[in-house]
Amino acid sequence: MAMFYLLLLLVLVGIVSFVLGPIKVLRNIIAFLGAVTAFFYFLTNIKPGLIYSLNIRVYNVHFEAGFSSMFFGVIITALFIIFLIASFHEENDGAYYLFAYLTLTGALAVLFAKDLISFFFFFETMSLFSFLMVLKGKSDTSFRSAFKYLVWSVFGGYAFLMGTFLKVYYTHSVMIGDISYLAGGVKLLILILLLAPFAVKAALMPFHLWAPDAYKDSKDTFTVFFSGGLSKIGVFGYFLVLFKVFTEIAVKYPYFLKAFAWLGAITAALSGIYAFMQDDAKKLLAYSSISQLGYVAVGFGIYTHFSVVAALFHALGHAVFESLLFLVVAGVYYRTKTTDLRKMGGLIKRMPLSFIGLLFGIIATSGIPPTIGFPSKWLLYEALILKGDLLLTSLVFFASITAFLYSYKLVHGIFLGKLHEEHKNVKEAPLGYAFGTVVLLVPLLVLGIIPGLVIKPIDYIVRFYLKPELGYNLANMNTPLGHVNFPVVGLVMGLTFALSLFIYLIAGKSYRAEQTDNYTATEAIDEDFELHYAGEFYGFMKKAFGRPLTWSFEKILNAFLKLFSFLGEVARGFYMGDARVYLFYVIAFFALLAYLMGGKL
Amino acid sequence: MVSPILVIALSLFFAFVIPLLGMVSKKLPRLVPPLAMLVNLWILITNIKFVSRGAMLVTTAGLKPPIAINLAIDRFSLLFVILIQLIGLLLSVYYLSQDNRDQRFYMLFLLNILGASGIVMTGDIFNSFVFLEILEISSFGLVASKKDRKALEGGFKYMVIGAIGSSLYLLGIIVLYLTTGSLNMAEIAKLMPHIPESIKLFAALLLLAGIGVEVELFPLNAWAPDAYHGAKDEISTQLSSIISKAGIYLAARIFFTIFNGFYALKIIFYLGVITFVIAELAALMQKNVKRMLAYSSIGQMGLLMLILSLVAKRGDVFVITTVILLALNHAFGKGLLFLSLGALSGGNGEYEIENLGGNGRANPLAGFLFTVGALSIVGMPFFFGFWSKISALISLMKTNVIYLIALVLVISLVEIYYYGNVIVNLFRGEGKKYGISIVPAAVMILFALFVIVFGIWPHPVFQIAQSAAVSLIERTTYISSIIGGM
Amino acid sequence: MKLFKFAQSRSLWMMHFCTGCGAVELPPTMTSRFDMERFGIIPMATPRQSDLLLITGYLTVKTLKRVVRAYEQMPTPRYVIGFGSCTINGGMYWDSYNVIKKLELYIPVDLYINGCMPRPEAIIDAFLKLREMIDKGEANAWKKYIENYEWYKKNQAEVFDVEKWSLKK
Amino acid sequence: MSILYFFLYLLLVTIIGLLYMGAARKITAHIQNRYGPPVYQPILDVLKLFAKKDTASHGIMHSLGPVIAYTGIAATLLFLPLGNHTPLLHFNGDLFVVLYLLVVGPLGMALGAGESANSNATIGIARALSMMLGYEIIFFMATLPVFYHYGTASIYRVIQAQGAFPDWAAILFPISFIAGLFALQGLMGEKPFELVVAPHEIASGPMVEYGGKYLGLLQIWHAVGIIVETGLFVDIFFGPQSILWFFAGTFIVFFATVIVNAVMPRFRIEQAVRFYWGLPLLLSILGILQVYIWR
Repeated sequence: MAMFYLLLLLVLVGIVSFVLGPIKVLRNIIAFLGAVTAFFYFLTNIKPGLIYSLNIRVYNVHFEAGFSSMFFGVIITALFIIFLIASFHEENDGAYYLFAYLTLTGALAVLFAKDLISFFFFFETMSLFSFLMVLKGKSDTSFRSAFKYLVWSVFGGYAFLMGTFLKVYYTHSVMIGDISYLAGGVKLLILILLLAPFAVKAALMPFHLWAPDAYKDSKDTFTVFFSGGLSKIGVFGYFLVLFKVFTEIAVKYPYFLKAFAWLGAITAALSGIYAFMQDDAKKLLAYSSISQLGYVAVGFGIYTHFSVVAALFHALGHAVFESLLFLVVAGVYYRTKTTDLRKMGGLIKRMPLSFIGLLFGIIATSGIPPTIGFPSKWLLYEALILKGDLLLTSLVFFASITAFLYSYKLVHGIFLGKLHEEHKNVKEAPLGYAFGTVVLLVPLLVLGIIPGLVIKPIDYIVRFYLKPELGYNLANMNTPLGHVNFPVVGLVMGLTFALSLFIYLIAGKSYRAEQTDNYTATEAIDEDFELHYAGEFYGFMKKAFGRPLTWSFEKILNAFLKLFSFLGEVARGFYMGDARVYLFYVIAFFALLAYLMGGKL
Repeated sequence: MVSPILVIALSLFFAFVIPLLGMVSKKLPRLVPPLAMLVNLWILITNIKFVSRGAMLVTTAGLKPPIAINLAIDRFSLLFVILIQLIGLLLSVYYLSQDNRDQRFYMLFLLNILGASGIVMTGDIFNSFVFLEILEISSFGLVASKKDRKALEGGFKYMVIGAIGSSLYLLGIIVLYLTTGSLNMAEIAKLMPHIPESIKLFAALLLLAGIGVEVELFPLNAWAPDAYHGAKDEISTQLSSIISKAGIYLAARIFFTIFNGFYALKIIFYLGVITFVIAELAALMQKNVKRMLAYSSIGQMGLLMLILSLVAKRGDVFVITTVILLALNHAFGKGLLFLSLGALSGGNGEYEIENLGGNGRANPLAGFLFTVGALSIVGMPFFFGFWSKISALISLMKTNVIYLIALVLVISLVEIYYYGNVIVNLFRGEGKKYGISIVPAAVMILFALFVIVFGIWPHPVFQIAQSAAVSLIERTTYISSIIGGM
Repeated sequence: MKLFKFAQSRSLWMMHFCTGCGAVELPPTMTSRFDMERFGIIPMATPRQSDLLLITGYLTVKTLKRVVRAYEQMPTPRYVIGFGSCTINGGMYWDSYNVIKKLELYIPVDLYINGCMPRPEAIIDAFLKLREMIDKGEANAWKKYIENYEWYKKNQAEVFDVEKWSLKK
Repeated sequence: MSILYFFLYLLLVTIIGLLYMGAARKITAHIQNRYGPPVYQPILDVLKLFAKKDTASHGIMHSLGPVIAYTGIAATLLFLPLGNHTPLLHFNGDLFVVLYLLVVGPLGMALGAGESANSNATIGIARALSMMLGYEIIFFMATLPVFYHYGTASIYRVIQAQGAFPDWAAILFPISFIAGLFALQGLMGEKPFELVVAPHEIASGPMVEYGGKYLGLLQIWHAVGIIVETGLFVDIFFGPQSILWFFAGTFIVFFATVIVNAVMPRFRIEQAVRFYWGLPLLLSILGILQVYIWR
């Protein structure tokens, strides 16, 4: 019952804040309280193994809370609160919050759904309302991207539905259950069909085409939840399908898993490259988000105990640092009204807190200790080498190098470099954003230094399905290959930092130089001189990559669209609007029937 | 009890009263149709409890069938006739708001509803032909009533093809009469086993021609786009929500009750698939929203017919229930779409997408209603369309045509594509603002309410549809209840 | 402290400001024939990194301001060597209308190398002299610049727009 | 106590690294038929730099950049076994810890150089990061077969698993070894890959705005960097060595890079990256195939 109450509560809060639309303050308070209540209700009342089935006469909706749904549910709900608090600074109407709440409802319901039909129902709900959220985005292009997003996610949903019907047809059960005992290749078909929507949600190539635009054009604060939270549904789906629906995949289709891992690695690498080619902060982050989710796919593809642990941990990490980055960029946009890296720069002096947030965000994105990004990367590499797929390992490593490139481009474009004239007197991002930044910084560092805190629950999720190999306690992690003591790593870094700081302090003093006091071949420059090097940042890499950079999945998609429009033209050809031709149709119709039935007449 | 025959009689009476009232005052005629519908609905609703499992027999001229003409009303037909009258009522209320129509229009409208209800209620196959004629001729008039080039063109095409169709339909009836010597559906159905295959087939095809025009089956539906496009928005609503529903009923009645799931249904199956695919693909390429809606409703009818034809494979209650659900969703959703499109385009014939750009933002209510209708038609959750589409897929699965599920889903994606495109364009940029008066708004909201309320709580509709379906499936009961034991 | 002084004198990073023809004498000084790197002297790319400003040749109005800017960008302690007679009295351009005759008026100079051109031996000799001066603690021209800042600015102001070209500290 | 040990250790390695730099200058000078500076010259430079009175700083990040850089390399050093000699922490981290800590240095310098709004600095950083796409991946791929072969990711265990001279990883995996040498040249930032600090082109790139103590910190960062990078290479490929032989090994490797550096011109950046994606990549892939065949 608790789950049903939770969903009901969310829907009601959404409706109330819709009704209170014009009364801003009251609406915001209600919305905020609703989210917080939901969060704590979730934490307190919903326990793993909770079962509830809602009979709407026509159909029985089955709910079940598992460890995985708990894990992802907490992430999603927490991120929702952060998004909500920040979003109060924007100009939003009541409908915006209604849609937001219904999106969250759909997402949580998907986590709880126990049978495929209601899973589909809630998945479609989530897609529909998040589509409306994107539709209410900030720019005029948001319509186009929202449309793209809708079509893609509905495509995924329908693929899922097809898979559902196939499963029901062959196993005579609509519940989420094993299909691996089925004979023949149909189970592979079902597997792929069931995976499709999650590949779309987690933006696995080639299903990622909607993501950059949708992330870019949705409202900045919503992107925090959109990229950090909703993509987790995709990860949850991977887990669901690979472990609950197709239990014996490692035995039956190891090559499918291999392909899946490779797909993930390619996603990580390619979108990493696309990321550092972008000049728009949000688009860059969108690609980086896709790239990070690629690692998750790799983790699932390897399908060993600690690779999956790594994948889930990385999903959590992605939720933390990607949301942090998007939140900071949202705050910057709120102040400077631009996300174009070429138009910003030098904001570190104006928005120090945001800078710190972004700094740690990118450190985690690049997987550098002691942040949350490191343990998952470490585990993933161990798993890869143990699996022995060295080329895949190298590809993943390549992807993680691209992370350095786009991370630095981001931080430099926004915060470093020369401060622009028009940004001379921007202020620090407002309270809502600052709150989110600080809150997200805590797990980012704590879980980076003491990952054991969440490794334990994640291990509970995984060890039920896979033979536990990973040895861990609060501080250490042991794999057959190696061992890391994360607190020590953090400690050493702190220690050496103290040392170098000491050297720095005892050495001679320094003075603060103006930005115009700069080595420009001893040329005197004035304030508005353009020193900021941000456009074409990695321009020379275009030359390095050459033609392959211009290849894209868009072209394949466009070919499909062309095919369909051709068919459409053909179909329209029948209705050319001439009555005589229509008469001819009727006669031809009868001629045909007479011919076909000729034998019988 | 009040005899349902009055439904027909009263409608006729009201239709002839209209011109007289027209002499008295210009305002009066438009009050008549709502009144008539109300009375009819009251009559029908009083009759609901008398319609038990079999068919309720209403004889005329005091003679028993098979000799006499009679109405045979079972739950199935009752459902349809109530649906028709209800939408008729809503539309006639809609007409209240707009004057500058001459009284003949209201006559035609009444006759149209009369024809539809007649088709649904009659138990006599020749009568069904008569009512079909009434229906079609009045529809030609209605379509052409806009009196501009497009409307006349559409009306003309409809008339040409409709005339051919109905004459073939008559031919089919004659064939059946020659072989069975009876015009009573039940009687014919009873004698069906004794008719030689070839004759059966011949008759079935001829009848199919007549019905195919109404239900917009592929080669016979060429009139539809022009007619829908040319006609006024509310007339398009009428075409899609009333006339095609009568066609559906007739198809079910004739091919299931009379021909007993005869394999001519296989032809309908293929035609349905072809219609579905071609129409939806044609809609994909449409830049003109109203034509797009026309194609989409053809496609929906195709889906309906192919689901209906599945009865041949397996006389299943669920399949018929699905047919009814789809019909309801189409009636309300598509009607809503046409009406709100009218509101969005401000009555003037600007249906091009770029002309409509931003109108949804300019007139929020109409935009919202259009969105609701579209989402229901494409079968999004929380709308009635979801349930009808899911049950369509389920009935496809039950009848072991899995590959069709894939087809239907792909085509649904196409639907999402073009409807989504329209919706997105409606809310993009700044558009022209048109006022919308209270009455049409109320009517549209009623349409929308049906879609949303039963989308969230579909159970009652399911129950009704099921009971109706049961009474169609049990054809022996139907026959015996009309002409006693067999 | 002594050690630091030793280090300062032994490692001079040079920024040679090649205004005039004098620059042609530096390549032989750096390369294998004379090899000034023996004395720990290497050319540097930016004034930030260098200790020693080498003014090779005559200065015009146009170049002087840049020299001053470069000089002010160098971290202290910093040394200046005037190279060739042009820096002393304008040399062969003594009567030109836009050549700076006396470098001292604008930036403090630790020592001059006489001649036109001075040979590489002379340059290296100058370096060694500078090294001695640093050891003895005599090379304090940079302190002079800080003490009589206004006076230097005044002289510079007669030649170019000080506001635009000098740095604010 | 152990903290003091760390500091001395760090100091020692820093000085050795500086001496390596001096040696490099000496070697280069001799190749160019000069005497060159005394070997201890870099130490004097560093002392001088730290003695500078007032150096320009463009803000907090600009000042902290070199500090973070030195932090990163020092932390790396503490996790890296020097041949048989193992610091206290070697067992707490393995290859990936070292690899990721190695990145902290460049990142810190990049952040610092970035804040000085100098295009030259930023261009240098952009080059440095792009170069990583070249050599870093090659270095990784070259070392992978070794770790895979000995079935561990811990550098210490890889060292111990190798034996005396004949069964060094360098002998077992010659192809990977060569690829690793290619990568090392870029890792050390020597010519022909000296694109980051290209004094004649972008005025010593990231260091353009750094003088005085900042430059000093960057100098000792580079000094320790030499030891760490060559040391990592020697550890992985030359197996267990006594501390002296270890330094001998590092010096030999370093010597090779210096000689190449002395006689080479410089690539353009995209040429450099493309070079790495050519022959070295092929070699490292061959090395991986080799270890597969061995299994």
